[in-house]
Amino acid sequence: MNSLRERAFLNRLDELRGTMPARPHDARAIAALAANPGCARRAVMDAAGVDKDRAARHVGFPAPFGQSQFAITRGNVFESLVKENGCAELLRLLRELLGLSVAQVGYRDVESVGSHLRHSHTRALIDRAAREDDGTAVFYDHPLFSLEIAGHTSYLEPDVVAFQIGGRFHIVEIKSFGMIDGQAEPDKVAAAARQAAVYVLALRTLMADLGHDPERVSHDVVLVCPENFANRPTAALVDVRKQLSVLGRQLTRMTRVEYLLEGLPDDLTFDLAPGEDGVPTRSADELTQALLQVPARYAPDCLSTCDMCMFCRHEARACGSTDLLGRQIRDQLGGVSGMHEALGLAEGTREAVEGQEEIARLLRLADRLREESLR
Amino acid sequence: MSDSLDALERRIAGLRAEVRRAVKAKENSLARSLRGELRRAEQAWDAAISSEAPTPAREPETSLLPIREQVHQALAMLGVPTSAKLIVAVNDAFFSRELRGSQLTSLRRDEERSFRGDPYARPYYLCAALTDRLSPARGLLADSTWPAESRVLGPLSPRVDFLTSTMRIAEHLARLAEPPAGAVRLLSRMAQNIPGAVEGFAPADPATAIRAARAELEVHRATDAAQRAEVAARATRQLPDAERLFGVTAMNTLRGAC
Amino acid sequence: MSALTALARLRAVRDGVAQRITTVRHCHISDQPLVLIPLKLAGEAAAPLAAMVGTDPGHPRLLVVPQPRNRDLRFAFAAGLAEVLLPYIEGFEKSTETVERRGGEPYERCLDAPQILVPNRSAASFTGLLGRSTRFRRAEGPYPVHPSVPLLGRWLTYFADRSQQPGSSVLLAATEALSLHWATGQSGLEDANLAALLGWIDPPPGMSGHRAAEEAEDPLLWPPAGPTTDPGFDNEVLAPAIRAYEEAPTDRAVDRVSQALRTQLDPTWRLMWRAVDLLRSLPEGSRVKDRWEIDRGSFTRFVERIAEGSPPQARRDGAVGAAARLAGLERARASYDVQRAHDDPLLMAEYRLTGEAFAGTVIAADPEHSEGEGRSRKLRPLITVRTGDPVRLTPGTVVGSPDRRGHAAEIVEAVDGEITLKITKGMGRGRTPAPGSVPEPGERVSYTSLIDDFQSSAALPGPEQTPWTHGGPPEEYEPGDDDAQEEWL
Amino acid sequence: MTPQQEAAAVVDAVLADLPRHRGVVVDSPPGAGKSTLVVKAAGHIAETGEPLMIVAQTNEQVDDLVERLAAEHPDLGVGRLSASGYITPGRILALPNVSVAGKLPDLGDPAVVIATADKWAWIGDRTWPWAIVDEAYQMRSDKLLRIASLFERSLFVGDPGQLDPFSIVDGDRWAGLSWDPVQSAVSVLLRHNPDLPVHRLPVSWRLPASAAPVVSEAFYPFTGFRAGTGPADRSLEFTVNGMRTPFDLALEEAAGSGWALYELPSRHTVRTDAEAVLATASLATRLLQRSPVAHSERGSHPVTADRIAIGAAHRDQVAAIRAAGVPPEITVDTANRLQGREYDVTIVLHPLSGRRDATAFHLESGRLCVLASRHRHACVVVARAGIPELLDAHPSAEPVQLGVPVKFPDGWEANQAVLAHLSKHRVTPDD
Repeated sequence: MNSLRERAFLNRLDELRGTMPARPHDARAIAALAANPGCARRAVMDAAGVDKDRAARHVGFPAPFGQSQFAITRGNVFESLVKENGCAELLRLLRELLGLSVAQVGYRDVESVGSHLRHSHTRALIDRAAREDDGTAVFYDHPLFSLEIAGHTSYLEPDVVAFQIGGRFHIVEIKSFGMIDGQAEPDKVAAAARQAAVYVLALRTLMADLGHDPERVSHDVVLVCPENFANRPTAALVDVRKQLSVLGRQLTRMTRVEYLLEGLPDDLTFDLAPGEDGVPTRSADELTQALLQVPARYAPDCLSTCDMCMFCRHEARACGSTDLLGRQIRDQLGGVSGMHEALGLAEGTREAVEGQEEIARLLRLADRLREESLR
Repeated sequence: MSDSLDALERRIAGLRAEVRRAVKAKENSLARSLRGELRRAEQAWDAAISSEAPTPAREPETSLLPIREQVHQALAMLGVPTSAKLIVAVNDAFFSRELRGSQLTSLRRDEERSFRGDPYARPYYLCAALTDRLSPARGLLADSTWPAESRVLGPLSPRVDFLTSTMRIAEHLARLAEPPAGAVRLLSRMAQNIPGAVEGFAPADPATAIRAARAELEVHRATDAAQRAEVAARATRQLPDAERLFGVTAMNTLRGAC
Repeated sequence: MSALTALARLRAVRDGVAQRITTVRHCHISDQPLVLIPLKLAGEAAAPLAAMVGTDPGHPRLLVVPQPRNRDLRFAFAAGLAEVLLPYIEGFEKSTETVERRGGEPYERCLDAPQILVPNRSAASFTGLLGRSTRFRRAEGPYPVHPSVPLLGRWLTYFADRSQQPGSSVLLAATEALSLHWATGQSGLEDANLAALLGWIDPPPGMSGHRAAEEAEDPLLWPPAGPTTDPGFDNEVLAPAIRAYEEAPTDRAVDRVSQALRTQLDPTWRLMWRAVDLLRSLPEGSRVKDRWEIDRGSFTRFVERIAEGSPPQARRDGAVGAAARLAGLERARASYDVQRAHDDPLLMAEYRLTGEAFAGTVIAADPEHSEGEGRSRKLRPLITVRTGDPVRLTPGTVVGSPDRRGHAAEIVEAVDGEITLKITKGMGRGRTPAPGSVPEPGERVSYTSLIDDFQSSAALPGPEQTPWTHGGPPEEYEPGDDDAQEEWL
Repeated sequence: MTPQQEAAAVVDAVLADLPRHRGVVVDSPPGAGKSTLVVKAAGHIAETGEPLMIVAQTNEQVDDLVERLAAEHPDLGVGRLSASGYITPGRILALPNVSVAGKLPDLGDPAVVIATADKWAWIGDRTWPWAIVDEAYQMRSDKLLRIASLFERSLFVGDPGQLDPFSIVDGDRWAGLSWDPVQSAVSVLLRHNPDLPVHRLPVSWRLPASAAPVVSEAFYPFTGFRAGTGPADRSLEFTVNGMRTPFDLALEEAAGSGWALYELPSRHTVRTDAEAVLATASLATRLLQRSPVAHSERGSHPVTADRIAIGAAHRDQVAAIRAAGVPPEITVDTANRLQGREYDVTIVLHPLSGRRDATAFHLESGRLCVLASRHRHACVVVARAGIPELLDAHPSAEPVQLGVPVKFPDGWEANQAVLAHLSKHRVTPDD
């Protein structure tokens, strides 16, 4: 993209977002970009940095997500357990897992410099560590990374520790779900791997920026979890190469959101500017209409990944889309996207248009067999 | 159960639902006021049920020693900057005193206020440990009477201090005729993170733990001492008295500004 | 997921009520099932919070852990659960039957077996985790527990393991059992919500399934069926109650926690029994009994295993154990699929749709047809069937019929909706076919290539003979102190 | 080094390693001379005078090997063990030095005994000093467990890029275990014996120069291979002129460049998309009508129906293509069943054609690898437009299991790579 076009594109995104500041992307949000990349509504809102949670609430479809304070507390307690006493537990694990030598125990808490300096301090520390092979510090706690996303710099504040061994950097991701007899819930590990990949990418970008070989950041991240049912931490290496390549694809895709904007009305905006009472000044109806301008690609999986899910589900139901029932059903129905249409074809009350002959035949047969078997 | 109790329970259930609805809609002020009402209703229920079947209230045992004395005692035993969590654990394990982590959160601030109001009026202050940027290290408490080198941190110091405190705990334990079970557990947990200090889940033997900790300590001691000396010298040179004890906090005022 | 199920879901959306996708019930429902609804503390792998359990819809037992982070309280909970579960299981151990078998010693088999019903798959997995966290405990030594706890652990592990066996009914997840028989107007993902699923299947009078399901998604109206509780409930109700218990562990504080948890469990308890009634109302498929018999056999073997004092189940399968289990699962999967299709014309319709089965009318029969000469002469009756189904079976394919057990045939020719078959099995040993064994013209028949032609696989080596390719013989399991001391916090 | 020398060097290294290790693994990309190696190694071992057992996965594979062994080593006694129900094909019955029996003692005492893994599992109480396991990557590790005690040393040969073994049941329970029974025999073997030598055959004799780099980059990104022949060594010629129909154009493109993408307009369809099925079948019919002749380093021969295969992902697609009218001698089959086979020309119904969403099944790299690597001369792929968009919209949220090595190549990337190449050889019905 040339710079003039890029500026126009970024301006357009700013207009879409309206007067609210861009919602920063944290690692979780970046990792979630891959959840449903075919959805234009989500892609546009994400690229523009719109607060989807707020938008969904304003139009009357709040996301059903919530976090239990027990889970939050558990997460915090476990993380501090891993890091307490100069990362004593972490040292034990890395000595077992990666053969960290006894001499390598250095620890630097980047956060202790105050957040405004954290990013430059992280840069300086990583640069020094990359230069001096036997840098005194091994662990860098609370580093602050940045990543460019659709023209905006997002700052990432991982709770992770970066550490180096033998000139290679690793990301340590601490999670409080249990690793029981060597296995953890695959969905949770996958989510952790996607997040860790964001940090690996950010650290690689930083290394490249500093003129070091980005490959010195390992694609093996160290996942630390409680062992079995106890609090005692245990660790496993997770290879995030696949997650890294997916992430790379999605970030490239973000800049291609441009073509999604073509054909959208010029005055389209998802502005959520609040009035004095903190409630957005625009009417919910207006925002709804604006949202509907960008097509969504709802799938039931969205119910666990996207803030807009209830809104889009409602839309899918209202317009009778087979998306409501899931990808598999949609797949079974070949090209037919409407529920009434599919039923009409099955029951013979609707003529198949060109290209529908086969699915119509199949559905008619299914309908006949069903009736016959239920008789 | 009386009618009023029934009504109260219905009211509590109703209020709980309303609170959850408000929280879900992120209507925070409404949720706050509803929560207030809910607590009042719950107290009323408590009161009502107490009048029906009074139960003697149990008061948790409290130590007579002021909190800062208790903390000081633990610090004196360990001799290195220590986190609130470990102070609580040591207190619990060796002195069977129930200290809570939350009681320690404002301790450092109170001490600093006292010091600034009337410097050196107390024989000791519970102060901060300083990072190499001379800011207070998060969550660590130290004793103002310690030499400057013990109150500052280099990159190796967290490990060195951990090994030192493990040794101190083991030494203390070895001196006791009947070591309290909690203290043995504390030492075992710490020793598990030191190579060769303990086997599997077995209870740690103080002598073995000391030997292992000392062995690893030898690896780090010289470098750590040099790094600490450098930071300590800088602190002594650059900082006024209060900052030397409590760290340079100017940056904190900038926090959140960006 | 077939076009047939897709169609049923579309109808469910239009009609506002779930549609049947089977004509019979394919799982066993006991006369006296035990319903178990476990709850766990959010953020923990397997910290039990509460359970509602029992066999009498009117009298559930509520077990509560007032402070789930307290180890002793957790084991007290486990002992409480054992108090309900173990007597229920033992009730089935006493009455047995003697089973004769060809070429082997007769053996004893329990006349009936326990059946545990949990709300959903997560609850079944949680049951397994609860088993894992209790079966290695010991009644003596460090951290002793009540002797019933390790036994409970082994049983919970047994049930959770067994529930992965296709066709087994000893532990059923209600949402799975219901979804097996009904298609709703929502996605499979949303069907995992028991209240929503039942809302579609059996909506309250005057309410559409869709409306009922939507209501069921409001955790204030319908608390989640667990094992995870609603975060709003955790933050606003449970956390203050647990904190109160922390500050003063009085009976009243326990009551407060119990009362809070009861509000979360009661609705699910009622849903579970509604699910039982709905499933009972379906006629049972003819092979359900056979599969329950296998379950009874499995139960009996585990009872014996415990009686013999064998060690608790290993943490993970060894090489030989894993291969054996895989073979068993594959065997069960294949025959479960076949049996269900043969039991149920609606499921058979799925195969007719894909051309792997057909139904039609016999238009010609040659019952005396034979092949070969002299001594090798074999009776091979021929029939021709006319069907409107899109048959995709090629000549030579071996087929069976759901209408006649033990009957086998081979496709000779399939042209223009007329299929000629050669019957190869099931017509008796005489020179002419046994009466009724060959379908007659005019008779309605169905055939499918889906047949239970399982061939048993060769024996596996003993674990002590595990070859070098698989790591060699494993070390023998010795229960050690480490197992018992493994923290449970 | 010439390709011949390069390949020979690897074979020599393999044979030299055999007596030194308990196991030797040879990775063989498509058409890299796996069977040749097996036959050669068999001869090599037989020379020592010690008995050898050979394990293959299917009866066809066993028969193919028996045939080749008998041809290459006419003096070698070969025993073919078979299960009940196996009907010995004529090509085996005709071989003089081959005996066939259901039980070991009935075979006499041949130098080489060969059977499927399933059959071997029933043989007990004898051990062989040597074994060769063919198609070892397609063999499930639980099968190896049943037969591993039969031999002392073994050569494992197979293609790591093809379809992994699978199970009809969920294998999550064993995820991460080094002996996971649903993993391939080779991965379990190597996890327990990481020091065993792994060789790689570097040259594909089957794939032409037009295909080897494409397949190598897409499916063997870390362990590439090259074609044994140059671009000039192979050509496909039509002896009957075409009529410049789109089918003709596609076939000519394939004949000229080794690849063609016959692209139908974008549309979401049922699996047995009639238009695509018809196009696939018509291309095959048209191909035969054009009386193709293949010229190669082995000389020239007419490409007859038995040298042509049609591949698809699902069985119902196979049935539909059959039903659409394909000459019966042409092989029409699923990727699973085309593994290890070789043809002059293949026509492939792309697994993602007409789909709106892809599943792990359709994205599995091994599936596309099998379909795109069966041909000696040319491959025609039939697909609806829109696959790049489908890939673009594909959500990636695959669960991750601890201790399970990440498998490469990634199906998504492999599909992209193949499509990118095919797009240069596109023919549409409107052309």
